[in-house]
Amino acid sequence: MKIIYFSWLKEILGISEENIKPPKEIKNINLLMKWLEKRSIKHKKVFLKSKSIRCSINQQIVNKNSKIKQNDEIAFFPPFTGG
Amino acid sequence: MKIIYFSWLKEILGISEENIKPPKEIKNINLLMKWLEKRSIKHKKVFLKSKSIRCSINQQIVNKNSKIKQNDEIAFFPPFTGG
Amino acid sequence: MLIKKGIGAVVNFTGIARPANNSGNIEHLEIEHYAGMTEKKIKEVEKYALKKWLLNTCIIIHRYGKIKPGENIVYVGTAAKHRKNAFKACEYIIDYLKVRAPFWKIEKIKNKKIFVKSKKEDEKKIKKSF
Amino acid sequence: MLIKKGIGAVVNFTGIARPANNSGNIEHLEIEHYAGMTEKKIKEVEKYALKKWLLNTCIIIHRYGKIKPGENIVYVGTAAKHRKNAFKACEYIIDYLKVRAPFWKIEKIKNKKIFVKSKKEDEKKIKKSF
Repeated sequence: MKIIYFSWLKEILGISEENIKPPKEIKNINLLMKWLEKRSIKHKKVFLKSKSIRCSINQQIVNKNSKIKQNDEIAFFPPFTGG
Repeated sequence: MKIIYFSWLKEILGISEENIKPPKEIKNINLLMKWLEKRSIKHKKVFLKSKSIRCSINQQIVNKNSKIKQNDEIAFFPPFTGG
Repeated sequence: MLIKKGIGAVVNFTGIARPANNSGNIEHLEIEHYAGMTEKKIKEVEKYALKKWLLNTCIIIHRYGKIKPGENIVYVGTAAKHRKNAFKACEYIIDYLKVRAPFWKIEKIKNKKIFVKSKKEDEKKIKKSF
Repeated sequence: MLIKKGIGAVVNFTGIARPANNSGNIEHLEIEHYAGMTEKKIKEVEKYALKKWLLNTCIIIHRYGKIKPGENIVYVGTAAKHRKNAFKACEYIIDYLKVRAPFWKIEKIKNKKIFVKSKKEDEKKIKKSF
Protein backbone atom coordinates (compact mmCIF):
# COMPACT_ATOMS: atom_id res chain seq x y z
CA MET A 1 0.00 0.00 0.00
CA LYS A 2 1.42 3.34 -1.07
CA ILE A 3 0.86 6.35 1.17
CA ILE A 4 1.47 9.86 -0.20
CA TYR A 5 1.70 13.05 1.85
CA PHE A 6 1.33 16.66 0.72
CA SER A 7 1.81 20.18 2.08
CA TRP A 8 2.41 20.51 5.85
CA LEU A 9 2.01 16.73 6.37
CA LYS A 10 4.98 16.13 4.08
CA GLU A 11 6.86 18.97 5.78
CA ILE A 12 6.39 17.56 9.28
CA LEU A 13 7.09 13.95 8.29
CA GLY A 14 10.08 14.82 6.14
CA ILE A 15 8.95 12.26 3.53
CA SER A 16 6.55 12.52 0.61
CA GLU A 17 5.58 8.86 0.45
CA GLU A 18 6.05 5.48 2.05
CA ASN A 19 5.14 1.87 1.30
CA ILE A 20 3.39 0.05 4.13
CA LYS A 21 1.70 -3.27 4.85
CA PRO A 22 -0.92 -2.74 7.54
CA PRO A 23 -2.55 -5.84 9.09
CA LYS A 24 -5.86 -7.11 7.69
CA GLU A 25 -7.99 -5.58 10.45
CA ILE A 26 -7.05 -2.09 9.19
CA LYS A 27 -10.05 -1.95 6.89
CA ASN A 28 -10.76 1.73 6.42
CA ILE A 29 -9.13 5.16 6.38
CA ASN A 30 -9.99 5.96 10.00
CA LEU A 31 -8.31 2.79 11.22
CA LEU A 32 -5.38 3.36 8.90
CA MET A 33 -4.85 6.86 10.32
CA LYS A 34 -4.82 5.49 13.86
CA TRP A 35 -2.41 2.77 12.80
CA LEU A 36 -0.10 5.24 11.02
CA GLU A 37 -0.11 7.51 14.09
CA LYS A 38 1.89 4.89 15.98
CA ARG A 39 4.70 4.67 13.45
CA SER A 40 6.71 7.62 14.82
CA ILE A 41 6.50 10.83 16.83
CA LYS A 42 6.26 12.75 13.57
CA HIS A 43 3.37 10.58 12.40
CA LYS A 44 1.65 11.19 15.73
CA LYS A 45 2.10 14.95 15.33
CA VAL A 46 0.53 14.79 11.87
CA PHE A 47 -2.41 12.51 12.56
CA LEU A 48 -3.40 14.29 15.77
CA LYS A 49 -4.67 16.96 13.40
CA SER A 50 -6.91 14.42 11.66
CA LYS A 51 -9.83 16.88 11.40
CA SER A 52 -7.74 19.08 9.12
CA ILE A 53 -6.69 16.15 6.96
CA ARG A 54 -8.41 15.12 3.74
CA CYS A 55 -7.85 11.86 1.93
CA SER A 56 -7.99 10.16 -1.46
CA ILE A 57 -7.92 6.51 -2.53
CA ASN A 58 -6.50 5.93 -5.98
CA GLN A 59 -6.82 9.66 -6.71
CA GLN A 60 -10.51 9.80 -5.79
CA ILE A 61 -11.51 11.98 -2.84
CA VAL A 62 -13.13 9.78 -0.19
CA ASN A 63 -14.49 10.12 3.33
CA LYS A 64 -12.74 8.43 6.22
CA ASN A 65 -15.09 5.48 6.48
CA SER A 66 -14.03 4.32 3.03
CA LYS A 67 -12.67 0.78 2.74
CA ILE A 68 -9.04 0.28 1.73
CA LYS A 69 -7.31 -2.52 -0.16
CA GLN A 70 -3.71 -3.74 -0.18
CA ASN A 71 -2.79 -2.24 -3.55
CA ASP A 72 -4.42 1.12 -3.04
CA GLU A 73 -2.63 4.44 -3.50
CA ILE A 74 -3.72 6.52 -0.53
CA ALA A 75 -2.95 10.21 -0.11
CA PHE A 76 -3.31 12.49 2.92
CA PHE A 77 -3.38 16.27 2.60
CA PRO A 78 -4.98 19.49 3.89
CA PRO A 79 -7.91 21.13 2.01
CA PHE A 80 -6.90 22.25 -1.46
CA THR A 81 -5.80 25.84 -2.02
CA GLY A 82 -5.39 26.17 -5.78
CA GLY A 83 -6.47 28.88 -8.20
CA MET B 1 -33.99 73.13 -31.06
CA LYS B 2 -32.05 70.29 -32.58
CA ILE B 3 -33.79 66.95 -33.05
CA ILE B 4 -31.71 63.83 -33.74
CA TYR B 5 -33.04 60.48 -34.93
CA PHE B 6 -31.41 57.04 -34.74
CA SER B 7 -31.96 53.51 -36.04
CA TRP B 8 -35.33 52.78 -37.68
CA LEU B 9 -36.60 56.32 -36.93
CA LYS B 10 -33.79 57.75 -39.07
CA GLU B 11 -34.42 55.07 -41.70
CA ILE B 12 -38.14 55.89 -42.03
CA LEU B 13 -37.64 59.66 -41.93
CA GLY B 14 -34.70 59.64 -44.31
CA ILE B 15 -32.97 62.28 -42.17
CA SER B 16 -30.73 62.00 -39.13
CA GLU B 17 -31.48 65.42 -37.68
CA GLU B 18 -33.48 68.59 -38.11
CA ASN B 19 -33.66 72.04 -36.55
CA ILE B 20 -37.10 73.12 -35.43
CA LYS B 21 -38.80 75.99 -33.60
CA PRO B 22 -41.91 74.65 -31.89
CA PRO B 23 -44.34 77.19 -30.37
CA LYS B 24 -44.05 78.03 -26.67
CA GLU B 25 -46.95 75.80 -25.59
CA ILE B 26 -44.89 72.73 -26.60
CA LYS B 27 -43.43 72.36 -23.13
CA ASN B 28 -42.47 68.72 -22.81
CA ILE B 29 -41.43 65.67 -24.81
CA ASN B 30 -44.95 64.24 -25.09
CA LEU B 31 -46.25 67.46 -26.59
CA LEU B 32 -43.22 67.72 -28.84
CA MET B 33 -43.81 64.21 -30.20
CA LYS B 34 -47.43 65.08 -31.01
CA TRP B 35 -46.30 68.27 -32.65
CA LEU B 36 -43.58 66.52 -34.69
CA GLU B 37 -46.11 63.89 -35.80
CA LYS B 38 -47.87 66.54 -37.90
CA ARG B 39 -44.80 67.58 -39.88
CA SER B 40 -45.07 64.87 -42.55
CA ILE B 41 -46.49 61.43 -43.33
CA LYS B 42 -43.10 59.97 -42.44
CA HIS B 43 -43.08 61.73 -39.08
CA LYS B 44 -46.59 60.40 -38.44
CA LYS B 45 -45.43 56.86 -39.23
CA VAL B 46 -42.54 57.20 -36.78
CA PHE B 47 -44.35 58.81 -33.87
CA LEU B 48 -47.33 56.47 -34.05
CA LYS B 49 -44.90 53.97 -32.52
CA SER B 50 -44.26 56.29 -29.58
CA LYS B 51 -44.31 53.43 -27.07
CA SER B 52 -41.22 51.97 -28.72
CA ILE B 53 -39.43 55.29 -28.75
CA ARG B 54 -36.97 56.44 -26.07
CA CYS B 55 -35.68 59.96 -25.68
CA SER B 56 -32.82 62.07 -24.42
CA ILE B 57 -32.42 65.77 -23.70
CA ASN B 58 -28.87 67.06 -24.02
CA GLN B 59 -27.60 63.46 -24.01
CA GLN B 60 -29.39 62.56 -20.76
CA ILE B 61 -32.05 59.84 -20.90
CA VAL B 62 -35.36 61.35 -19.81
CA ASN B 63 -39.00 60.33 -19.52
CA LYS B 64 -41.60 61.87 -21.75
CA ASN B 65 -42.97 64.30 -19.20
CA SER B 66 -39.65 66.10 -19.12
CA LYS B 67 -39.64 69.81 -19.87
CA ILE B 68 -37.86 71.07 -22.98
CA LYS B 69 -36.12 74.35 -23.74
CA GLN B 70 -35.42 76.18 -27.00
CA ASN B 71 -31.71 75.33 -27.16
CA ASP B 72 -32.01 71.68 -26.19
CA GLU B 73 -30.55 68.83 -28.21
CA ILE B 74 -33.28 66.22 -28.25
CA ALA B 75 -32.84 62.69 -29.59
CA PHE B 76 -35.40 60.00 -30.38
CA PHE B 77 -34.43 56.33 -30.71
CA PRO B 78 -35.49 52.75 -29.97
CA PRO B 79 -34.14 50.91 -26.88
CA PHE B 80 -30.37 50.46 -27.03
CA THR B 81 -28.93 47.23 -28.41
CA GLY B 82 -25.20 47.49 -27.83
CA GLY B 83 -22.70 44.99 -26.51
CA MET C 1 2.51 47.28 -12.75
CA LEU C 2 0.57 44.19 -11.63
CA ILE C 3 2.81 43.90 -8.59
CA LYS C 4 2.65 47.57 -7.71
CA LYS C 5 -1.12 47.58 -7.75
CA GLY C 6 -1.54 44.25 -5.96
CA ILE C 7 -3.72 42.84 -8.72
CA GLY C 8 -4.80 39.25 -8.08
CA ALA C 9 -7.46 38.74 -10.74
CA VAL C 10 -8.01 39.87 -14.31
CA VAL C 11 -11.25 39.19 -16.18
CA ASN C 12 -11.60 39.87 -19.90
CA PHE C 13 -14.80 39.73 -21.89
CA THR C 14 -14.93 39.83 -25.67
CA GLY C 15 -18.20 40.00 -27.58
CA ILE C 16 -18.01 38.64 -31.12
CA ALA C 17 -20.34 39.14 -34.09
CA ARG C 18 -22.11 35.84 -34.76
CA PRO C 19 -22.56 34.61 -38.31
CA ALA C 20 -26.31 33.94 -38.19
CA ASN C 21 -29.56 34.47 -36.31
CA ASN C 22 -33.07 33.07 -36.71
CA SER C 23 -33.62 35.05 -39.92
CA GLY C 24 -30.56 33.66 -41.73
CA ASN C 25 -26.93 34.38 -42.36
CA ILE C 26 -25.70 37.81 -41.40
CA GLU C 27 -23.57 39.51 -44.06
CA HIS C 28 -22.47 42.15 -41.62
CA LEU C 29 -23.53 44.18 -38.62
CA GLU C 30 -23.88 47.91 -38.68
CA ILE C 31 -23.57 49.54 -35.30
CA GLU C 32 -24.89 53.05 -34.93
CA HIS C 33 -24.07 55.21 -31.94
CA TYR C 34 -24.87 58.61 -30.48
CA ALA C 35 -21.49 60.34 -30.69
CA GLY C 36 -20.73 62.29 -27.55
CA MET C 37 -23.33 60.58 -25.40
CA THR C 38 -21.65 57.20 -25.92
CA GLU C 39 -18.33 58.41 -24.55
CA LYS C 40 -20.11 60.02 -21.61
CA LYS C 41 -22.02 56.84 -20.76
CA ILE C 42 -18.93 54.66 -21.01
CA LYS C 43 -17.00 56.98 -18.73
CA GLU C 44 -19.91 56.92 -16.26
CA VAL C 45 -20.04 53.14 -16.02
CA GLU C 46 -16.26 52.92 -15.80
CA LYS C 47 -16.18 55.39 -12.90
CA TYR C 48 -19.03 53.56 -11.16
CA ALA C 49 -17.39 50.14 -11.51
CA LEU C 50 -13.95 51.32 -10.40
CA LYS C 51 -15.47 52.59 -7.17
CA LYS C 52 -18.12 49.94 -6.47
CA TRP C 53 -15.86 46.92 -7.02
CA LEU C 54 -12.57 48.54 -5.97
CA LEU C 55 -11.03 47.84 -9.36
CA ASN C 56 -7.39 48.57 -10.00
CA THR C 57 -8.04 49.00 -13.69
CA CYS C 58 -10.93 48.89 -16.10
CA ILE C 59 -10.79 48.97 -19.90
CA ILE C 60 -13.87 49.31 -22.09
CA ILE C 61 -13.86 49.26 -25.90
CA HIS C 62 -17.00 49.26 -28.05
CA ARG C 63 -16.77 49.34 -31.82
CA TYR C 64 -19.26 50.97 -34.16
CA GLY C 65 -19.77 51.02 -37.91
CA LYS C 66 -19.50 47.94 -40.11
CA ILE C 67 -18.57 44.69 -38.37
CA LYS C 68 -18.24 41.33 -40.11
CA PRO C 69 -19.15 37.98 -38.51
CA GLY C 70 -16.29 36.71 -36.36
CA GLU C 71 -15.01 40.20 -35.62
CA ASN C 72 -14.92 41.61 -32.11
CA ILE C 73 -17.68 44.05 -31.17
CA VAL C 74 -16.91 44.84 -27.58
CA TYR C 75 -14.14 44.30 -25.02
CA VAL C 76 -14.32 44.76 -21.26
CA GLY C 77 -11.32 44.13 -19.04
CA THR C 78 -11.33 44.44 -15.25
CA ALA C 79 -8.55 43.93 -12.72
CA ALA C 80 -9.01 43.68 -8.97
CA LYS C 81 -7.42 42.26 -5.86
CA HIS C 82 -10.05 39.51 -5.63
CA ARG C 83 -11.66 37.55 -8.43
CA LYS C 84 -15.28 38.02 -7.36
CA ASN C 85 -15.04 41.77 -7.80
CA ALA C 86 -13.34 41.49 -11.18
CA PHE C 87 -16.07 39.09 -12.40
CA LYS C 88 -18.99 41.12 -11.02
CA ALA C 89 -17.68 44.37 -12.46
CA CYS C 90 -17.00 42.86 -15.88
CA GLU C 91 -20.47 41.33 -16.10
CA TYR C 92 -22.10 44.53 -14.89
CA ILE C 93 -20.32 46.65 -17.48
CA ILE C 94 -21.24 44.41 -20.39
CA ASP C 95 -24.86 44.26 -19.18
CA TYR C 96 -24.79 48.03 -18.99
CA LEU C 97 -23.38 48.44 -22.49
CA LYS C 98 -26.22 46.27 -23.82
CA VAL C 99 -29.02 48.46 -22.51
CA ARG C 100 -27.74 51.80 -21.20
CA ALA C 101 -25.20 52.98 -23.75
CA PRO C 102 -26.52 54.55 -26.97
CA PHE C 103 -25.69 51.83 -29.52
CA TRP C 104 -28.05 50.28 -32.02
CA LYS C 105 -27.37 47.14 -34.01
CA ILE C 106 -28.54 46.60 -37.55
CA GLU C 107 -28.12 43.20 -39.19
CA LYS C 108 -27.71 42.99 -42.94
CA ILE C 109 -29.33 39.77 -44.16
CA LYS C 110 -29.82 39.25 -47.91
CA ASN C 111 -29.71 43.01 -48.52
CA LYS C 112 -32.38 43.56 -45.89
CA LYS C 113 -31.74 45.75 -42.87
CA ILE C 114 -32.94 44.21 -39.63
CA PHE C 115 -33.09 46.55 -36.66
CA VAL C 116 -32.16 44.34 -33.73
CA LYS C 117 -34.64 44.41 -30.85
CA SER C 118 -33.49 44.76 -27.26
CA LYS C 119 -34.00 41.79 -24.97
CA LYS C 120 -36.29 42.40 -22.02
CA GLU C 121 -34.14 40.11 -19.87
CA ASP C 122 -31.20 42.41 -20.54
CA GLU C 123 -33.15 45.54 -19.67
CA LYS C 124 -34.25 44.06 -16.35
CA LYS C 125 -30.67 43.28 -15.31
CA ILE C 126 -29.70 46.92 -15.14
CA LYS C 127 -32.69 48.29 -13.32
CA LYS C 128 -31.76 51.90 -13.07
CA SER C 129 -29.23 54.33 -14.38
CA PHE C 130 -26.85 56.03 -11.97
CA MET D 1 -12.90 29.23 -36.28
CA LEU D 2 -14.97 31.74 -34.33
CA ILE D 3 -17.35 32.03 -37.26
CA LYS D 4 -17.61 28.30 -37.84
CA LYS D 5 -18.50 27.63 -34.22
CA GLY D 6 -20.88 30.57 -33.86
CA ILE D 7 -19.04 31.93 -30.84
CA GLY D 8 -20.56 35.16 -29.51
CA ALA D 9 -18.77 35.54 -26.17
CA VAL D 10 -15.31 34.84 -24.82
CA VAL D 11 -14.46 35.18 -21.13
CA ASN D 12 -10.88 34.96 -19.86
CA PHE D 13 -9.81 34.79 -16.26
CA THR D 14 -6.22 35.18 -15.10
CA GLY D 15 -5.20 34.69 -11.49
CA ILE D 16 -2.03 36.53 -10.51
CA ALA D 17 0.31 36.02 -7.55
CA ARG D 18 -0.06 39.02 -5.24
CA PRO D 19 2.99 40.61 -3.65
CA ALA D 20 1.82 40.56 -0.05
CA ASN D 21 -0.67 39.22 2.47
CA ASN D 22 -1.42 40.01 6.11
CA SER D 23 1.84 38.40 7.24
CA GLY D 24 4.08 40.52 5.02
CA ASN D 25 5.73 40.59 1.63
CA ILE D 26 5.72 37.32 -0.28
CA GLU D 27 9.09 36.41 -1.79
CA HIS D 28 7.49 33.71 -3.88
CA LEU D 29 4.73 31.12 -3.97
CA GLU D 30 5.37 27.43 -4.13
CA ILE D 31 2.49 25.45 -5.58
CA GLU D 32 2.43 21.74 -4.89
CA HIS D 33 0.15 19.40 -6.79
CA TYR D 34 -0.84 15.74 -6.89
CA ALA D 35 0.52 14.67 -10.27
CA GLY D 36 -1.95 12.48 -12.13
CA MET D 37 -4.96 13.42 -10.02
CA THR D 38 -4.61 17.09 -11.00
CA GLU D 39 -4.89 16.31 -14.70
CA LYS D 40 -7.86 14.03 -14.03
CA LYS D 41 -9.69 16.69 -12.02
CA ILE D 42 -9.06 19.39 -14.58
CA LYS D 43 -10.37 17.16 -17.36
CA GLU D 44 -13.44 16.37 -15.27
CA VAL D 45 -14.37 20.00 -14.68
CA GLU D 46 -13.67 20.85 -18.33
CA LYS D 47 -15.99 18.09 -19.51
CA TYR D 48 -18.67 19.12 -17.03
CA ALA D 49 -18.52 22.80 -18.04
CA LEU D 50 -18.51 22.10 -21.78
CA LYS D 51 -21.76 20.16 -21.39
CA LYS D 52 -23.53 22.19 -18.71
CA TRP D 53 -22.98 25.61 -20.29
CA LEU D 54 -22.88 24.48 -23.93
CA LEU D 55 -19.38 25.86 -24.37
CA ASN D 56 -17.73 25.88 -27.76
CA THR D 57 -14.31 25.83 -26.19
CA CYS D 58 -12.75 25.77 -22.77
CA ILE D 59 -9.09 26.21 -21.86
CA ILE D 60 -7.71 25.63 -18.37
CA ILE D 61 -4.10 26.20 -17.34
CA HIS D 62 -2.82 25.92 -13.77
CA ARG D 63 0.84 26.39 -12.95
CA TYR D 64 2.73 24.66 -10.16
CA GLY D 65 6.19 25.04 -8.66
CA LYS D 66 7.81 28.37 -7.90
CA ILE D 67 5.82 31.49 -8.83
CA LYS D 68 6.95 35.05 -8.21
CA PRO D 69 4.62 37.94 -7.32
CA GLY D 70 3.08 39.40 -10.46
CA GLU D 71 3.31 36.13 -12.35
CA ASN D 72 0.22 34.30 -13.60
CA ILE D 73 -0.94 31.31 -11.54
CA VAL D 74 -4.01 30.18 -13.38
CA TYR D 75 -5.86 30.86 -16.64
CA VAL D 76 -9.41 29.89 -17.55
CA GLY D 77 -10.89 30.72 -20.95
CA THR D 78 -14.44 29.93 -22.03
CA ALA D 79 -16.25 30.55 -25.30
CA ALA D 80 -19.99 30.21 -25.85
CA LYS D 81 -22.79 31.48 -28.03
CA HIS D 82 -24.15 33.65 -25.22
CA ARG D 83 -22.22 35.65 -22.64
CA LYS D 84 -24.07 34.42 -19.56
CA ASN D 85 -22.93 30.86 -20.17
CA ALA D 86 -19.34 31.89 -20.83
CA PHE D 87 -19.28 33.91 -17.57
CA LYS D 88 -20.96 31.23 -15.44
CA ALA D 89 -18.69 28.48 -16.73
CA CYS D 90 -15.53 30.52 -16.24
CA GLU D 91 -16.46 31.44 -12.66
CA TYR D 92 -17.46 27.87 -11.86
CA ILE D 93 -14.18 26.48 -13.14
CA ILE D 94 -12.03 28.88 -11.17
CA ASP D 95 -14.11 28.24 -8.03
CA TYR D 96 -13.61 24.54 -8.65
CA LEU D 97 -9.85 24.86 -9.08
CA LYS D 98 -9.68 26.64 -5.72
CA VAL D 99 -11.23 23.83 -3.71
CA ARG D 100 -11.58 20.64 -5.75
CA ALA D 101 -8.32 20.27 -7.64
CA PRO D 102 -5.29 18.94 -5.70
CA PHE D 103 -3.15 22.07 -5.44
CA TRP D 104 -1.60 23.50 -2.29
CA LYS D 105 -0.11 26.95 -1.96
CA ILE D 106 2.88 27.75 0.19
CA GLU D 107 3.96 31.35 0.69
CA LYS D 108 7.58 32.13 1.37
CA ILE D 109 7.78 35.14 3.69
CA LYS D 110 11.13 36.05 5.25
CA ASN D 111 12.43 32.50 4.80
CA LYS D 112 9.37 31.14 6.56
CA LYS D 113 7.02 28.71 4.82
CA ILE D 114 3.36 29.57 5.27
CA PHE D 115 0.91 26.85 4.28
CA VAL D 116 -2.04 28.80 2.89
CA LYS D 117 -5.39 27.89 4.47
CA SER D 118 -8.45 27.29 2.34
CA LYS D 119 -11.28 29.78 2.59
CA LYS D 120 -14.57 28.40 3.89
CA GLU D 121 -16.49 30.75 1.58
CA ASP D 122 -14.72 29.11 -1.37
CA GLU D 123 -15.48 25.60 -0.17
CA LYS D 124 -19.18 26.41 0.17
CA LYS D 125 -19.43 27.65 -3.39
CA ILE D 126 -18.72 24.26 -4.89
CA LYS D 127 -20.98 22.18 -2.71
CA LYS D 128 -20.36 18.78 -4.18
CA SER D 129 -18.07 17.08 -6.59
CA PHE D 130 -19.52 15.51 -9.73
